[in-house]
Amino acid sequence: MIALGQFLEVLIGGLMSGVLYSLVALGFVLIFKASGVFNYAQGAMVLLAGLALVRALDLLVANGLPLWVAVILAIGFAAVIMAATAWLIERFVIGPLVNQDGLTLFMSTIGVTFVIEGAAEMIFGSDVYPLRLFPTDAWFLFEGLFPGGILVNKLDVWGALIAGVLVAGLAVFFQRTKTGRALRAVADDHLAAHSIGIPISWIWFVVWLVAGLVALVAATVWGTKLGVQFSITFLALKALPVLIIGGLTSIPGAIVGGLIVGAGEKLAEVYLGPSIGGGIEYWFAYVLALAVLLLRPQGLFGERIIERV
Amino acid sequence: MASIARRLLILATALGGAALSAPAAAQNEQFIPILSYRTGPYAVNGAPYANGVVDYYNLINERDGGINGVKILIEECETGYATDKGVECYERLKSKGPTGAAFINPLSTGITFALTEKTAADKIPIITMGYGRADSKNGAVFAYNFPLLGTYWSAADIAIQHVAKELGGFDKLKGKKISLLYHDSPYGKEPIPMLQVLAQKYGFEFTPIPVTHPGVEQKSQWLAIRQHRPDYVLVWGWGVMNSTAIKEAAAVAYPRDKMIGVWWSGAEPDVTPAGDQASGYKSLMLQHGAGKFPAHADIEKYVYAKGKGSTEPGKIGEVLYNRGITNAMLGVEAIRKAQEKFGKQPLTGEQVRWGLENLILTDARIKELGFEGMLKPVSISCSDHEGARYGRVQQWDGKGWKVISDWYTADESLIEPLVADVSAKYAAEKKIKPRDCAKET
Amino acid sequence: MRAPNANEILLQVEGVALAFGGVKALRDVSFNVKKGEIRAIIGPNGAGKTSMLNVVNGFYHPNHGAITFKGSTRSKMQPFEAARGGIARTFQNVALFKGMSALDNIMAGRTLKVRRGLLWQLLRYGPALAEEIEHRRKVEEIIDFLEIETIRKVPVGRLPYGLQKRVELGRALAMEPDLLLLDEPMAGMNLEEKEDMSRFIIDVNNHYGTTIALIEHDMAVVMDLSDRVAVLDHGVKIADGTPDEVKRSQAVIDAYLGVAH
Amino acid sequence: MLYREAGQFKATYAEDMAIFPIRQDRIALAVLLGIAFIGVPLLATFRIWPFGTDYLLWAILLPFLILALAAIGTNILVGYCGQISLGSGAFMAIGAYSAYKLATGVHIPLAWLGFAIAIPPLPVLASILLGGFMAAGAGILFGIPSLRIKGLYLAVATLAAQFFFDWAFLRLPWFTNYAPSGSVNAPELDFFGMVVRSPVERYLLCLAVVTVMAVLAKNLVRGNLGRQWMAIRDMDIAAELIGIRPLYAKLTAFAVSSFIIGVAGALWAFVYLGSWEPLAFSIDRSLELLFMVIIGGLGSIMGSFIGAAFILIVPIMLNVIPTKLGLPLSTQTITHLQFIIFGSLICYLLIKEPHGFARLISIGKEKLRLWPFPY
Repeated sequence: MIALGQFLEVLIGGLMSGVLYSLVALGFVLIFKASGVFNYAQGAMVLLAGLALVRALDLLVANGLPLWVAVILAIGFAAVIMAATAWLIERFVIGPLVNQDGLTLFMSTIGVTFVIEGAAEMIFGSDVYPLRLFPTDAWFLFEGLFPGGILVNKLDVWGALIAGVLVAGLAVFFQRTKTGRALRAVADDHLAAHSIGIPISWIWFVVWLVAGLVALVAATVWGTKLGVQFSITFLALKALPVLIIGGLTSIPGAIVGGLIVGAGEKLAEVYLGPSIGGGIEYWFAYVLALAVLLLRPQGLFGERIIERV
Repeated sequence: MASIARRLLILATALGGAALSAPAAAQNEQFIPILSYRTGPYAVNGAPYANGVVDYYNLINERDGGINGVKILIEECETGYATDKGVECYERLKSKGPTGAAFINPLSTGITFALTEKTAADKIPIITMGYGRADSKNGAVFAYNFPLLGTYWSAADIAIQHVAKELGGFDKLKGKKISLLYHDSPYGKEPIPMLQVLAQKYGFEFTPIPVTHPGVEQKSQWLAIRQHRPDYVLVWGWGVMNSTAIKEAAAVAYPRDKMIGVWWSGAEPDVTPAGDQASGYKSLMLQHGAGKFPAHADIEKYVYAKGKGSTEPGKIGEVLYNRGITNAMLGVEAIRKAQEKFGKQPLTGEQVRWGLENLILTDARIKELGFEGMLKPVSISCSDHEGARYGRVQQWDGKGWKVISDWYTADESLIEPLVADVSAKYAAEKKIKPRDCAKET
Repeated sequence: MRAPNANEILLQVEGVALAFGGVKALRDVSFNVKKGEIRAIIGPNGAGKTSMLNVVNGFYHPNHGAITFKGSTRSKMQPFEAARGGIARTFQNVALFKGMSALDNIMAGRTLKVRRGLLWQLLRYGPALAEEIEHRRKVEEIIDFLEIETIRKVPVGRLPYGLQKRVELGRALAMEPDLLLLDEPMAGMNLEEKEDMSRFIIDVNNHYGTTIALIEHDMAVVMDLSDRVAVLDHGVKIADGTPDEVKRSQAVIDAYLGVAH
Repeated sequence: MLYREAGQFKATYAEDMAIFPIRQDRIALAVLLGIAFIGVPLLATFRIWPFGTDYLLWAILLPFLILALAAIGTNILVGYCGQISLGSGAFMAIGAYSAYKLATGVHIPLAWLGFAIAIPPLPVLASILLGGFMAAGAGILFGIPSLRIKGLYLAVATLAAQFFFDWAFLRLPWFTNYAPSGSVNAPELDFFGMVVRSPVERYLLCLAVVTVMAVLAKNLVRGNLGRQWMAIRDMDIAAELIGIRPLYAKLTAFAVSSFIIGVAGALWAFVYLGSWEPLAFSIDRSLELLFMVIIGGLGSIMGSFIGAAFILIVPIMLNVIPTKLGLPLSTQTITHLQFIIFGSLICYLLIKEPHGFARLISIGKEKLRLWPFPY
């Protein structure tokens, strides 16, 4: 019974942290889906959004505003910063690079990563800034059934809820709004988007903006978890296997991929780790991704790659 | 190939090539490079430390006009805690100033490992106060390494001493479970051999738990800890890893007062992100803790009042800031000592090395320097490059660090055999003939 | 060499069927190619011509049927095995290596003839260099033959379409194939280019004695060129014979005029 | 000297196939090699400007040479064969740790078989080369997925290699000869009795290795194998139809690339760092190498050198210049600025010339050939 309780605890914890990775992976998927850009800068965008949010929040609270007003204003400020970032990236990097191959675009986003990291830290500071938007303690469930109960972190639950709302919101955006539909059109064919009368640069701006807002949402959760600081950028590397397992173009895939990676790596670390030295979760997620790719080269939910002559 | 180069060199001298080399600048300045990291994942901890170092050198220049009239010239180089950039910085700065670098202080165990051989070849001492390679305590083999005030082996021993005291005696350690949560790098791995020795001696069960750099993801480690239920968790973290460890501990309801961090896991940036959850968390002290002492008053008067301070005045007296000024002070005193022998002029690294190896700071001298209460006496010698191995334990009460223990002294009888063993291996590998410390003066 | 050897069959396609999901691209198609002839397969768009070529050189695996090439029968194989067997081809939409020069593209066609392995190529000395020069000499012959001397060092991505088609033909010739498959060699060309290409095809057949099977959409071009013509429509062979016979076939006329079946 | 090829006729194919068919290029190369092999060591030995200190040799030229070699390896895989790899750092690590194990003696106890594999310590040169072969083996293993996985999916899949080997060398004490800290020391660089110690000697050693391997790599890429790789890169289906086996072409590319990267890794560890830990070969190194080949020029050996120089030197310059100019900026600001400028520079270069410096140079040469006439 203890063993089962512990297993469930690790499994639930893993699934939950997987969803937190999905929050970052979602931003990747949005951009890749619409513009074929593999955006390495997503992690840096989370840092930027988090810094903008927490610095504005601290400033407003220090000036005596009630917390809820300050939070709303600070989120608004961070959203504006993300919009400006999206505009700059579209205008000066992705726009001029249209029609280049995927590798060039990918490398350009690494360039963007450097710029964002440097600028964000220069403007907002490079200290660690605590953010407390959500509770971070834990529930202990089924204490009668399992000794010690099953631990579930409240922040994880919040993260999962937010991810659910986010995915639902994105679904509505893509299905119901004109811009959303245009985004889907552009994903299939750049010329088609032209023909429905929406400028491609506007569409890309919107995509980067939406990805920036997703980064902001991720920043609220991850900022609460870690404190807003440089290390948040490392999340990009944790999100990659999630992305690959789910498929680069699938929003539900990002969530399912997150669940698989989270549960897989935590279970591996706790049950396999001690016998081979521990610290295996980093590569385990990638090996998992590699295994999935060998079975389905386009990821679980990705669009099938068809070859023609 | 060596002989060819040497022959060419002789030829060069014969041809009067020496005349071509630039004449040594006659400036009366002692150059000290500062390898720091104010950006990247570890900036949070690197910056306050560097601020302390810079402020103390400025204090010496502003208050005393230098060390016996020899002005200190500093240049900072950003390493980002990356080994290759550290090496580049070292190469860039090692021969600056009229006499080259007085010593180097990399603030990274990884860079220390990479530079150990180079600094010995360049005859520049490498000061690693409270970090670096533990075996370099043995000055006979590591002539240029100075792991001042405490190595990780000393730290491990002190931590176990404190655990024993809390439990009520060394005999109570038997059968207890002690885990080490460590940064998976040379830094985090250093204490392991010592803890294994201690585990064997006292009969506790020791479990090392690695955390992958930079340490943002520790859920599985803490779930494992929750299931394993160790009596104590030692934390050997740096940067974001420390605060994340405390938060995850809170999440799994592991008592914070059963966690003991090393002295690099016990500063303000390690606890403040965790807020109230950090209350009760303990850490070792590299002798000093937080707080202001007479030296700080001088810094505020001579440096900050003139607008030359490098941080916000509110951060003066934080743990890592204090470590920075302590580190800078030891360097300055070593130069002062060396000046006694080599004259009041800019000195070479080799000369400063002599100063370090013969540095003795008595209580009286420490008081004179304004460090009374921060530091116990230091006495460095050829066979002991550590100079002192004292430590205390402090606890975070939610607002500040409180010293909760008396002074501990690391047990040399345990550490010495390990030092002798590992440093002998290094000497054999590198074909170094250990000096005979009896003949050194 | 223009007279085909009526007795020797180089390629025999027997009852081949191919389906993608529910779409039947080929239904029970049989035909043969005799050694030394120019054989055409024609048909309107979507008749299954390209699929037929893809089956022959192993890119598609047929659901039914067998292919006999140079006496050995098989139902499927990998493309490079077909190449090794002596089948070369060109593509409807030129499939050159865009980042390489015309010369390198054609030199790449010599891959199967290269004997010296990695270590020799690494040294590029003695026998390895001699071999490389020998291949270069062969390739230069082809370049002369196709009259593309002036563009040999130009990256093919920068060449006009007509020249790209020629380079592609050169690459196929460099393989010294027994059977050369040409997929719409004249598609998208103007009249002059078409005439040039026709001349090259006949010259190849004459000069190297290469057996050629070509697909064309445009009937007129093919009729002057080929010895025998097979006609596909909706994946079924509806006629086969000399150009004159085919021209008179009612089924062919219906297919091309679009009469409902 | 005018840059003209008029009057330079090639009588044989061999002449036309030379690496530098134009005489002026050959002269320039000879001058460059002369400076590198004779000029630099002389200046450094006599400590003449700019070699008054070891800085230029130790901190610029040595890492430049080794990283250029690793960039050549990366370029063979990414630039010539079109297989995007983010695992170059791992293959450097394999080269380094294999060489270390071989140079210090290998002992694998196979208790259940009743015997042990024991290899006595090998000479340094043999260790370095065998380190390359071990990397090549690992490259082949991790190259197998490339037969099924393509493009950016493959790139992420290669990260599996990166993170796995990062972990293995950190966690499995056998690789580090049970060093307590996990940091290992290079053996003495003894080459047939000559011990390489000083910066000049280290520089010459690396220069020799890099020159030889660059020439060999150039031979491969302009030979048939190179054409096979490029064919796979440009259109893998068409390549198959002219008889190129994707399995052979891709795996040779992985093997050759990993061999070169492995040797570079061994040099990086033995000659440059002297003492290292897995962090020296992290994902950052992989990205850095990828930048070098893209900025330098995909599919260009010379581009690898230019890219390496650019990526290595520009950040250092950005860091040093403000200090030299005496700008009143804090170290922190300088570093942040360095990030911003470097990132912008990369984006700018990618936009201006997505094919890298190599293409810029060839365009420049074409213009120079016609100069002073516009066309």
